[in-house]
Amino acid sequence: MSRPMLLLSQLLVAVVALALWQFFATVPVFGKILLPPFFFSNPVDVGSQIVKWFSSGVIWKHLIITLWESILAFVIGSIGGVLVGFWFARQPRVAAVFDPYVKMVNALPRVVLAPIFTLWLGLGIWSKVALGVTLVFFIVFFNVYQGVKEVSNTVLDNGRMLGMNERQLMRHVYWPSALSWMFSSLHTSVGFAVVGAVVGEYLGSAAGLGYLIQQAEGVFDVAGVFAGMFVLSAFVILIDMGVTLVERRLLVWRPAAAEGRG
Amino acid sequence: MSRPMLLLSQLLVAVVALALWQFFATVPVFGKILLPPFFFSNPVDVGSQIVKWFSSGVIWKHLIITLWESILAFVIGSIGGVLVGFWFARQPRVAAVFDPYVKMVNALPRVVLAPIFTLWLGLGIWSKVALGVTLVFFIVFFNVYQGVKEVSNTVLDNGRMLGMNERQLMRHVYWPSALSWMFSSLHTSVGFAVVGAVVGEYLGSAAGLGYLIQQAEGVFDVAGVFAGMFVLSAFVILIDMGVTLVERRLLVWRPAAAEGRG
Amino acid sequence: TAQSKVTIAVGGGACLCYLPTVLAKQLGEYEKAGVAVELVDLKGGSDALKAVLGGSADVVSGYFDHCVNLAAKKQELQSFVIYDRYPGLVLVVSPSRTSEIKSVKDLAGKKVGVSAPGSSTDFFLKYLLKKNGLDPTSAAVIGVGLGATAVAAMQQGQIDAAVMLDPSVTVLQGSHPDLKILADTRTQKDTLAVFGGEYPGGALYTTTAWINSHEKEVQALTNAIVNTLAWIHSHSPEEIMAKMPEGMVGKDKELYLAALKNTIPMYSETGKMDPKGAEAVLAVFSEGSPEVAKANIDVTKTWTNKYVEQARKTTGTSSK
Amino acid sequence: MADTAQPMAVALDSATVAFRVAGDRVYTAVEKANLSVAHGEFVAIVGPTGCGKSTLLNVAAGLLKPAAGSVKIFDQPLTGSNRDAGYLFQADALFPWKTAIDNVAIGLEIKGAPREQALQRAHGWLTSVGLGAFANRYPHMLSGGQRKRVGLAQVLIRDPKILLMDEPFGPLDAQTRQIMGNLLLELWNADRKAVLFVTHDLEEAIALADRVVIMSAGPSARIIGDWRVKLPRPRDISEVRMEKDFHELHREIWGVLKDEVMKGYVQSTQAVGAG
Amino acid sequence: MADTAQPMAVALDSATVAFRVAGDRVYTAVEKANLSVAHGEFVAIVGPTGCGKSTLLNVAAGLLKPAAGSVKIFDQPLTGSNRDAGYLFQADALFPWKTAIDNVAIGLEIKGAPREQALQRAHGWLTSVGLGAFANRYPHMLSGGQRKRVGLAQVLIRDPKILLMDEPFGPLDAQTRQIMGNLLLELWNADRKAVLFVTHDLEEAIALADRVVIMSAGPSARIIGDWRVKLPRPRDISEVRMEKDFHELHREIWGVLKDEVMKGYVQSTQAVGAG
Ligand SMILES: Nc1ncnc2c1ncn2[C@@H]1O[C@H](COP(=O)(O)OP(=O)(O)OP(=O)(O)O)[C@@H](O)[C@H]1O
Ligand SMILES: Nc1ncnc2c1ncn2[C@@H]1O[C@H](COP(=O)(O)OP(=O)(O)OP(=O)(O)O)[C@@H](O)[C@H]1O
Ligand SMILES: [Mg+2]
Ligand SMILES: [Mg+2]
Repeated sequence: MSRPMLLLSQLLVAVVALALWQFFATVPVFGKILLPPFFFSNPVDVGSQIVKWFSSGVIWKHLIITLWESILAFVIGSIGGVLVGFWFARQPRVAAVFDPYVKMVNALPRVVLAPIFTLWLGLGIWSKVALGVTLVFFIVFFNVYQGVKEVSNTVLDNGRMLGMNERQLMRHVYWPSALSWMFSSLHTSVGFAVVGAVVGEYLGSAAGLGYLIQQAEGVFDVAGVFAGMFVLSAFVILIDMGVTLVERRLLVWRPAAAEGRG
Repeated sequence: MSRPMLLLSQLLVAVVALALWQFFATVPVFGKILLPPFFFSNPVDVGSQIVKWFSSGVIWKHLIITLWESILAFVIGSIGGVLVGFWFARQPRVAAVFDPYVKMVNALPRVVLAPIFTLWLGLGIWSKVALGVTLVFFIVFFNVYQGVKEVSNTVLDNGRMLGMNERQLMRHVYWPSALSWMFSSLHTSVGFAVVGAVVGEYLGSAAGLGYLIQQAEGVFDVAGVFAGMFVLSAFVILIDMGVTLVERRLLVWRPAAAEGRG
Repeated sequence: TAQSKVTIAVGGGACLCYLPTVLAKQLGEYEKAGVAVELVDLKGGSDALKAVLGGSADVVSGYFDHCVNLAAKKQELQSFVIYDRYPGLVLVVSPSRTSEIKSVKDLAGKKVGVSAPGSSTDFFLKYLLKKNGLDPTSAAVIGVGLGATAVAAMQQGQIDAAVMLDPSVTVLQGSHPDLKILADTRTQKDTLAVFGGEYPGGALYTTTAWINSHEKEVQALTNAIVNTLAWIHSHSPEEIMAKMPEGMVGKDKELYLAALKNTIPMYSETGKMDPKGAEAVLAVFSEGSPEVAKANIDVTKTWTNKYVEQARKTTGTSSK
Repeated sequence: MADTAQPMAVALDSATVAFRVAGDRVYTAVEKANLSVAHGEFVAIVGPTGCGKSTLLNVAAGLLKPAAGSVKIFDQPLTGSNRDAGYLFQADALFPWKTAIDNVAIGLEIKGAPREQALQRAHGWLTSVGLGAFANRYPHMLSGGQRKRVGLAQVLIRDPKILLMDEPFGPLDAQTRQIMGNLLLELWNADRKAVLFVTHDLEEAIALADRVVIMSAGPSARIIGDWRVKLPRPRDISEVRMEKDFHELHREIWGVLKDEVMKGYVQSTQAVGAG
Repeated sequence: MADTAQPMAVALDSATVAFRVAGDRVYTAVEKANLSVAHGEFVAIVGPTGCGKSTLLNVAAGLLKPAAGSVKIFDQPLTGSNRDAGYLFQADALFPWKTAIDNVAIGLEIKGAPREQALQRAHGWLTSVGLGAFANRYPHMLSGGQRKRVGLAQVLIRDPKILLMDEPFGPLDAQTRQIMGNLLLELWNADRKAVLFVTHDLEEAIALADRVVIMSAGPSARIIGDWRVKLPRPRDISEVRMEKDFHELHREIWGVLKDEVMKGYVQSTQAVGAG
């Protein structure tokens, strides 16, 4: 599919979705409004809320804080996940011993931990970053851990026979081989970084999109809630495009997908 | 490492961690208690709370509800993730068009969606399951999607030349090839399924561990909160062991990790 | 003079019960009194309290009952200005159960929503049940939060009744004008009927240690709130709404105004604690929590009117 | 070259294959190749390494689309993968998650054969390629030559009308090579398939094939020779090498080939735009 | 067999290698193999497919621990991977994420050579194996034979004291094989390495090696023959085949080998406990 075609189709999907939303939120079907406006608002209201935010400029302050938190959570969580993932994969004993504990920690409801983060990190951005990190870290960690273990035995043996020490194996064999695993987890965790930041703000803050959403929710302003979530999602796409760019650059060596061949 | 050795080391880690916790929660270091009991309780209290729950039997009702929600969320979310992941990977056009939307949805803070789930699914277990599903689904989806795309071109070509149709390719080539990707995501998402269920209960429910935790939190009973989280985590290990069993069974064909060879 | 900076943790800024804290900021009362205040919104009163105990905020703007509750946990907290003289808790019957549930007694064996198990709403319910001769555990308690989840659960009849706060109550009343209300502590009548006196709701409180070491700031905050309360009672609801930040009012201005009108009587005129109210709080919590009942709490230590009295002297506020 | 009255099993008509290498540069691997294999004909392709033999097979298999020229299979233009062909790849292409016997049986199972029967016939085939005792091994537990033979059985069990084989006997010892070669000839004799057979062993090519096609060195490799092998059928591979005609033909082809390889070696070292 | 006064580069002393196959069953691939390669000696291993040649090389490389017996490298027991050896694997083992030239240069970079210099020398090596123009290709853009040659350059550039080569010239045409063979001999002449060379081409083995070792068919393969090749050095591979001694030796070894392969074929089909 050509690039303009693709953009057109994407636009079409958006338009159809919005139209359906508007329809079901305003026109009763079988005497019942399927998406009651009290819970779903409607695209027009949400859109005008977004326009108002941007035209008045109030959104920027909040948006920048949330983006900054998300990016920090994403970067710190990913780096942590990659490092620990590599470490575990290369130290099978450590991994075996700590394996159940990692899984236990991953199952802790982060919402409950919020007061502890506030205690340690205050009410500023860092407690939100921490919340995001606890989500991103595990997603990246599990994938990198598995990715490193998936290295082809022959290629690994070749590295060994070429005289690579552990550090060089890491750089020339494990790292490039685990890259596609890593990037897959990064695509997942971009979203989770944002979720972490917003939920953190939602639980306690003075600014940020989560704060806006919470305020809107408090006065049953559903349009405001949805507007906040939309703005958020749109920016996730931007961060994700950045990840994709890096991915393309680092994975030039891959054969094109099989699709392109038949 | 032999099995008893491993168990011993794991036990040791637990004992050391608990001892440190007990120490820092009771003995002041440089005139300050590092883990203030109001926020961290201490292992002895938490332990006795757990014992009380189990000996009185009150925990079972809550535990079973939460486990059931988690398992449902895990199963539904994983199946959904696998199916959509496969579908996207095999329909590159669909994938290209919907890609940004999937990423947008993944960035929605689930906590904010809770009222909608309540509206649609009521206050019973299904709204919690839904929350868990929205976490599990994306983790599994992104990995399966990538996993299917990672199939070796040669093996895929061989499948084609052997006359496999799309369905057979799926079953004999894509599926087994994407399995290790899938299992990696399952290990991550077991934890998230539980988190989803507990957070759902936390936002509105009549029973479950999340309810217990919230109740404890309401009366500032930190020991209760931690006890709830511990019980939770312990059960996650059990579910994860189940996943590992299935994984071992399905991936018998893999060469042993390179570790075993040097 | 250099302004000192104070962080106030609000236990859910959107609740109308906390309006004076926000309004004071909008009116510039804090600056006038000589403190720079940052308001931080937390999900609920107990989170706000934890933020203060953990040292990341200085003062809680939240329900006074936590001071009593935590006294049982050996945490010394003290309120220094009360801005809600009634708690504003409303026991509402689900629209679909109006015919079945006529009084609190009918709640036995029913599903009743509270904001969260263990919260103030939960204790309020238990107290009401007990007062009406029922076992406090005879109704099944379901946590539904305070916002849209609670409204959805009520509208769909998933719960039979709920303890709610404004603006949720007004929202329900908007779509169900004949909404059955069993107890409405936004009003003086019901509050007196239920508790036998004024019952403190929202207050500024913090640790005794902080109060003792920051007398100047405490006084300034008290002055600001007392002045704001005076301002509220000398202005119309429309004027108050016009001062509130747009985000907090939301798009549905009529709803907000209606809820505000329902709530205004609940704001204190003086900022003073009614000692009987404090006793009532202890009574309510002793009912629901054996731990509180056993703790031998000296409730007079959990509040002080010293600063309010000082404020009234210095600012010579006109309200009576 | 081959007479066109009969439908050709495979017919490449001035097929050009180009690969996109770094950036916009394009490497033309094969240029204007004309190659046709009649029904029941056994054609061997020999050429210097990297000239484009596998590329031609990929084109005939429908896995690679030529940049120019046409591909016809039994007079039908080829779209998608070639359903009439069985392809033994040069690289390892077994399913790593299937045991040897499952790898072989899959070809039948796909066609809907009952599993029991497929397994039974697969076992017969494994025995034919000398691996009856290795039926339950996963590919990573087999040696290079064993894997290749499993691949051979996998292709042959489907009994395709066209056989594309890329160095099928490469990693086998000389003796096993002959056994496998005779097996292939036997099959082919019984039920004349069209075979396109890539090998580096010119003797093997002559011993097996009806025609030997020689390719020039790349880039832009062309087909530079096409010899008909007039040795009598049925042949036994080890015996046919003793015949005089065999040696004459060998010397003739070898003369062309040797020069070509030397040229290729020099060329590929200097070729502009190859990298 | 080889004299033991001098330190042996590689010495396997009754090495037995067993693999765990399904469940508890064990497949003994090689049994009590005694094999030693003196410093500067060129030893070729020939044997039926699946007999255990790659397995022996893996043992000498330290990638596989024998179940019994000892492995000594320059009189030192081998632990971990063999740091003195360069190993050209039978399977494709290039780093797919590195271009051809990076794949070759890495051997020097690991030792700490500056990148510039490593690239320059790598380019020289690529040219020697006839791939100077393919320096910037990733492995998946190369043909089978081209990949093998990149692998060859990757091993040779490190100038290891021991060379382990598993069918290094398998996917190459006859002519390129000779060029590569001569290249190898040249290097080996200049700076006598110990070479352990697996091939299926007996002629190649005799033409290159000082000693030709024959293995029996598996399971429990043993070394059943060890011939010294007394042809004069330096040799040119194509010319040495003309000599009379060459043909005599070839016939002698072939006689042994042929029987062994036939035996192996029958055995492997019936072997109990192999699968
Ligand atoms: N994907 C690709 N991208 C770029 N060039 C390619 C690609 N695949 C093959 N080539 C080039 O095309 C030419 C022909 O490759 P092919 O694999 O057909 O050679 P071959 O004749 O099979 O060689 P060999 O005998 O070594 O297997 C080679 O020079 C190779 O480098
Ligand atoms: N991982 C393994 N598990 C079980 N058996 C194995 C394993 N690796 C090799 N074998 C068996 O050991 C025997 C020797 O294998 P090896 O790869 O050494 O053979 P080879 O002589 O190199 O054969 P070829 O010439 O085909 O490459 C074979 O029968 C093979 O099936
Ligand atoms: Mg090829
Ligand atoms: Mg081998």
